[in-house]
Amino acid sequence: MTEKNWQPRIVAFFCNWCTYTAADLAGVSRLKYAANIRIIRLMCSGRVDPQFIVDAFARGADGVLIGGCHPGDCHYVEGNYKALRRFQMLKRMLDDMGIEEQRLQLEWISASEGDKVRTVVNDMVEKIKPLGPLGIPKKFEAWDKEMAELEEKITSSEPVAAPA
Amino acid sequence: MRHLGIELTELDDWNCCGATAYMSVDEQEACILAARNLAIAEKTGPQDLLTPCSACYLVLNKTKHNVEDFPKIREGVQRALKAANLSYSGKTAVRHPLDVLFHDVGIEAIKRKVVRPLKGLKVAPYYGCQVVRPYATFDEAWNPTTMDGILAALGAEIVHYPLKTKCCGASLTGTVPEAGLRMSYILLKEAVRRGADVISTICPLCQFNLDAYHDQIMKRWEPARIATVYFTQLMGLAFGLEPKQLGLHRNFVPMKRLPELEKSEIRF
Amino acid sequence: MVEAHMMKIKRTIKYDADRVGGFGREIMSVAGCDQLPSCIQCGTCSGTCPLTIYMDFSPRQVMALVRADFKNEVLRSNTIWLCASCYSCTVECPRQIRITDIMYALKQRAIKEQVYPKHMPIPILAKEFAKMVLSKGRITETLLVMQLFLRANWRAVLSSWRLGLGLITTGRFVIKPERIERQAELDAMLATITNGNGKGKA
Amino acid sequence: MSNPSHNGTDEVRIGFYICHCGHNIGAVVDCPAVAEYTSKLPGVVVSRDYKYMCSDPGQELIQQDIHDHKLNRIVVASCSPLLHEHTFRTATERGGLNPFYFQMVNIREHDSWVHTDLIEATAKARALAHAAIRRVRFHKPLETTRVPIHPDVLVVGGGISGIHAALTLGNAGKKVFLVEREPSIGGHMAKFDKTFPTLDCAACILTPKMSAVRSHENVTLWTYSEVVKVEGYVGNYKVTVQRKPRYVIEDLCVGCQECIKSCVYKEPKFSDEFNVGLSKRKPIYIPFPQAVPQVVLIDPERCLQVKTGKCKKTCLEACADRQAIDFNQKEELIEVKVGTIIVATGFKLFDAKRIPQYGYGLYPNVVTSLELERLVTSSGPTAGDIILRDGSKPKTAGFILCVGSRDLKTNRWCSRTCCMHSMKLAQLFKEHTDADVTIFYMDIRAPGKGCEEFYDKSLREGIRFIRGRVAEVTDWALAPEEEGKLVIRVEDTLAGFVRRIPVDMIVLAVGMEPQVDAQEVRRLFNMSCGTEGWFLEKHPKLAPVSTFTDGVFIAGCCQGPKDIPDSIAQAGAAAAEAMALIDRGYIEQEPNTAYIVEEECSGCKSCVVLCPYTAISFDDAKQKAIINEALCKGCGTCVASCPSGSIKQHLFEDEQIFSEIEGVLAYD
Repeated sequence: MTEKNWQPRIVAFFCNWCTYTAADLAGVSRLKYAANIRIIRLMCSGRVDPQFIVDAFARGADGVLIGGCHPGDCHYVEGNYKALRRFQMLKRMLDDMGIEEQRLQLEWISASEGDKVRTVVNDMVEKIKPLGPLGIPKKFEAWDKEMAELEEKITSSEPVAAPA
Repeated sequence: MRHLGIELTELDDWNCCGATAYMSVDEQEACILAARNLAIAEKTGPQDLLTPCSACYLVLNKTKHNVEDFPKIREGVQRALKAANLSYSGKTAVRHPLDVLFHDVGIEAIKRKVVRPLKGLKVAPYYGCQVVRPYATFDEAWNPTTMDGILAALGAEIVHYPLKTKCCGASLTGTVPEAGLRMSYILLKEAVRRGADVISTICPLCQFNLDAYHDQIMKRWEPARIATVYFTQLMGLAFGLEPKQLGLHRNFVPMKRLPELEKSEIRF
Repeated sequence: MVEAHMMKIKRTIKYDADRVGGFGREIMSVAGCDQLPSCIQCGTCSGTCPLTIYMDFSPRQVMALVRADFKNEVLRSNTIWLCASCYSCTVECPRQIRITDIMYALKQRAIKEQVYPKHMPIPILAKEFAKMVLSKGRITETLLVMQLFLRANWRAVLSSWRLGLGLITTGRFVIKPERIERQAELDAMLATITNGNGKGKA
Repeated sequence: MSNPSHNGTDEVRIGFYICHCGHNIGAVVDCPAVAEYTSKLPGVVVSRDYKYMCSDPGQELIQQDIHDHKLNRIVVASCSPLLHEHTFRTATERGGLNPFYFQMVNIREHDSWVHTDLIEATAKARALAHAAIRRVRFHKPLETTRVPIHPDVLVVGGGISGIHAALTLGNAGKKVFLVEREPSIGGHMAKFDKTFPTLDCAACILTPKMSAVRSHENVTLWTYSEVVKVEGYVGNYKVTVQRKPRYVIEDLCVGCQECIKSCVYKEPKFSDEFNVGLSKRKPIYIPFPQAVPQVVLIDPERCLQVKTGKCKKTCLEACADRQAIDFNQKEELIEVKVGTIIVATGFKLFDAKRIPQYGYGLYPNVVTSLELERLVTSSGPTAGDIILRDGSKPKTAGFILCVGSRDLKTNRWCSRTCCMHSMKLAQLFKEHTDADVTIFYMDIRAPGKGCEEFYDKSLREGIRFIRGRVAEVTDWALAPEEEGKLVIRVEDTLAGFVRRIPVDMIVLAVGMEPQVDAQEVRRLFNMSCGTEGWFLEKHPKLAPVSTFTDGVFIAGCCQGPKDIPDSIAQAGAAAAEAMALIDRGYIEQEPNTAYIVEEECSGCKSCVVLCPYTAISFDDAKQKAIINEALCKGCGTCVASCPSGSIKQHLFEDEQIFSEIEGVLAYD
């Protein structure tokens, strides 16, 4: 892949009930959006382990998108709030690691918002394009040690979530 | 305006906004013309740009929207402004006096200033087209009521006037008089039929159009003699200002005399 | 037979060759005109328009003609010039088609291609207005009206003389031309775009 | 018996299948190229592309390959797993493997339908296939669990849909709780005079159903009540119903209405809801003569006794025998257990005041279609006389269609029934008054059975049709014949000119919209709404009365505008869906529960508070967390937050997801 026709690679974690269904709806409605996104289905955005995100970046993702139900609409009552909390924590950490904030995005998309899937994906691709490739795997050698430390850090800094 | 504690400054070296005619020739140039005014206003300081005319209000607002919505127009405008060492960020709000008087000054403050209530004066509130359509955010497009509120606060009686947002045809009276004048005629006739003493407008061009062409209308159809004034003129009257200060003597069709005014022997 | 030969008839059926392919798409690509494809020909625009009584095609028909690429019919119609920009149609349209903007796009196109109806003074007013703004930055209504009437319909000048006199005596019309101070600034601004049609001539 | 899935070895043998789905996938994704690519991936033994994988031959292909090639993992790249995962799991099982050795790749909804570039779409299909092939390696054999289903059903909404659903279930021997917010059941249909296109009397067909549902041994009817809380899940819902006080004891009232006669208000004074404000009622009233139940109620906002405590209480005297009136009645909360729920909460009519151009609320002779419906009904406020506000008979009338519908400024959808409803009213109008009736329409939509014929009948009966959306209704006259009339300004788009048409009465065919509280109801039952606010069905074609929440079904206009036959068809379908669950007796639960690897648990307790279903408890003796898998719903929140990584989730194991991440990023 040459620099000229470089396309950002985005890994998406979508919850089964709202956002994954919305992406299905976008398909049924034949909405067209950028092909840069690869969707991984989880039951709930609350299942998104920060390690998944770090791993995605480490394996060459230029962006990670998390999709969940709107606040108050979670199929599992409040999994999306937990996703939000982790997302904010992780964002700070990625910032420390020099990963631009545009590369990690959390969106609430309900089952009926097929069109939102389209706009969110297109916007994200447009935002990431000017940033260029993140290219972590290339720098992997240098990062290797750091990653190991990081994972340890993540594991140890996991907050004890208070009841919501 | 000073009467109500609003400070006005004339825009430095303003240029014509281009009105509806320029949009017919070239939209990009029209936007540049209007944007120059917006940019000058922005340079002058943090304030709203007040325009009493419907067409200016529309064109300036349209330019604001176009600059926001369409990248091509935005680029053209920015380039042009740069050539004159100006810039426009979109901060300046374009406002109409009706908006300012109703929302910033407020009905209560207006009521307090009334020294000569317009009791017994039946007013047809006429909003015309371009203030309420399509960009107005301060009132409803179909059934605006802000001026009704102000006029009622002055003590006037509001006539139900279903033509309040119809077009007066001003942009056609000069060119296709048959069409333009007929529109004005319908407005005047309906106001007379509904027993109004005066039509109150929010646009100087509407005012001019309904006022100045009366002779020609009479010649074509029938007399529909009713005065048309800009709404602030009525406010001035109620606030006790002299008709001459308000320019009422410049009207073609004189306004019905107010009993109050007759007593004080003010002539206009 | 002879009579039939004399009768002048107008062809009303349209052939595909009467259309100008791509015209509709060009108009729809003008800023603000992109909603036109969803027109359902309901006629709200015509019904709400205060000027339909004078129009050769109703606004709804203009929308249909544009969409069907009938360029010559649309640009020659008086409809686009009778539009007084009151925006009733735009506000009322159930499909949020900005009909007034489409009328503007059509007017611009007609002026550019010089195909407007010959005895309609409106396009001339628009051009004169634009020229005056370009050269002076402001409008002096008296001069504009004079120029307009002289060009389009000099008889009208005579019929309107009473009004003009009245305006001047009431102090509402000025004969001294107004202009802005920094004309050069405006010229420089407009020089930045090359597609201006007034600048070169003014 | 040997485990067939392992074929005696631990070697992973994957079969990969990519479906063309006719042109749906095949036109955008180069399926043979993807199959070629995957055939070289580690573990892949068979890699094929096929026209329709979900067809019988497609499924048999999988079974045959499992047998011939000793496959122990299956991956199918086709449509959304929400559509066909079950199909292929079953095929996998029929081939002799545990169904959970299957993984699905969505290359239709998420790829070929949303992308146009053949190269990009094919690359994406390769990446997604690669991810699944990596993932399936880590799949484990799992068993579904069975959860019993409570046989009782809750039906919410007592309009024609709710009534029909309740009766259908009741007749099948199921216990039903029917909850209605208003004091009587019957909904909108009870207000109609006749129904199109047959012109049969609405009351004659509805009233028997209303009393049948009331007296049905299996149906418990709660009117003037609302569902306020829903807990649990399919098969085991716990529902709380709030019963508002009527100030009349339902079981004691016989509906003699003596109390109404004796009320201190001698004349009816308050706007009557049932007659949409066209008549008056007293503070103590019965909603309408055929109301079910035949029980009076007291309007607490109007009754002097309830409001001020100062009244002669003449009603009490009138009911001295039965003592049915109780001013101290309080609201009551009832809790019931049900296994399934049918939501049939109906619609709301568009508020005509939102289009001021049509003058509703300004000109008294502009009425809505429902108001006219009450006027033509013989049991209505005018006993069937269509009259103007001044009491005279209208000689001309105009019907304006699509009021609030098909308009981006209000509601963009077609309300489906207004064309036919207006034609019916126009025919009745003509029959009652012999007036000159004109219908202003944009398009006549009459696709229902007998509806086009009804349109033809309207035309032949002399109803005029003008094609054009009315621009405005006004009272300003331009011509002598317009004086004193309402003038309709419209472009007659077929004749090609604008017309001004003076009429005496204008009827606005107001469209349907979602109920005001649709969003709250949606949350209550954990359903989804479309962008317009109608409740969203699980699949627009294949699951029209199911929702995304198992065990909750929808029927009637709460799902979208529809006429009476369609509403009843949906109600029947929803009842059948509920019965299908009940009669099977159990549901199979996706085995995606979380479990704890005890030796790795550090006993930090952070998971315990996270679980929304209190499925996690803490064993103090062992100092370990314990997950009750029967309570676990499989969200995975605890898995993501376990600091020691000792909680795992079936079907969504960490290594499965990591391999998926690796796969989607390995497509160059």
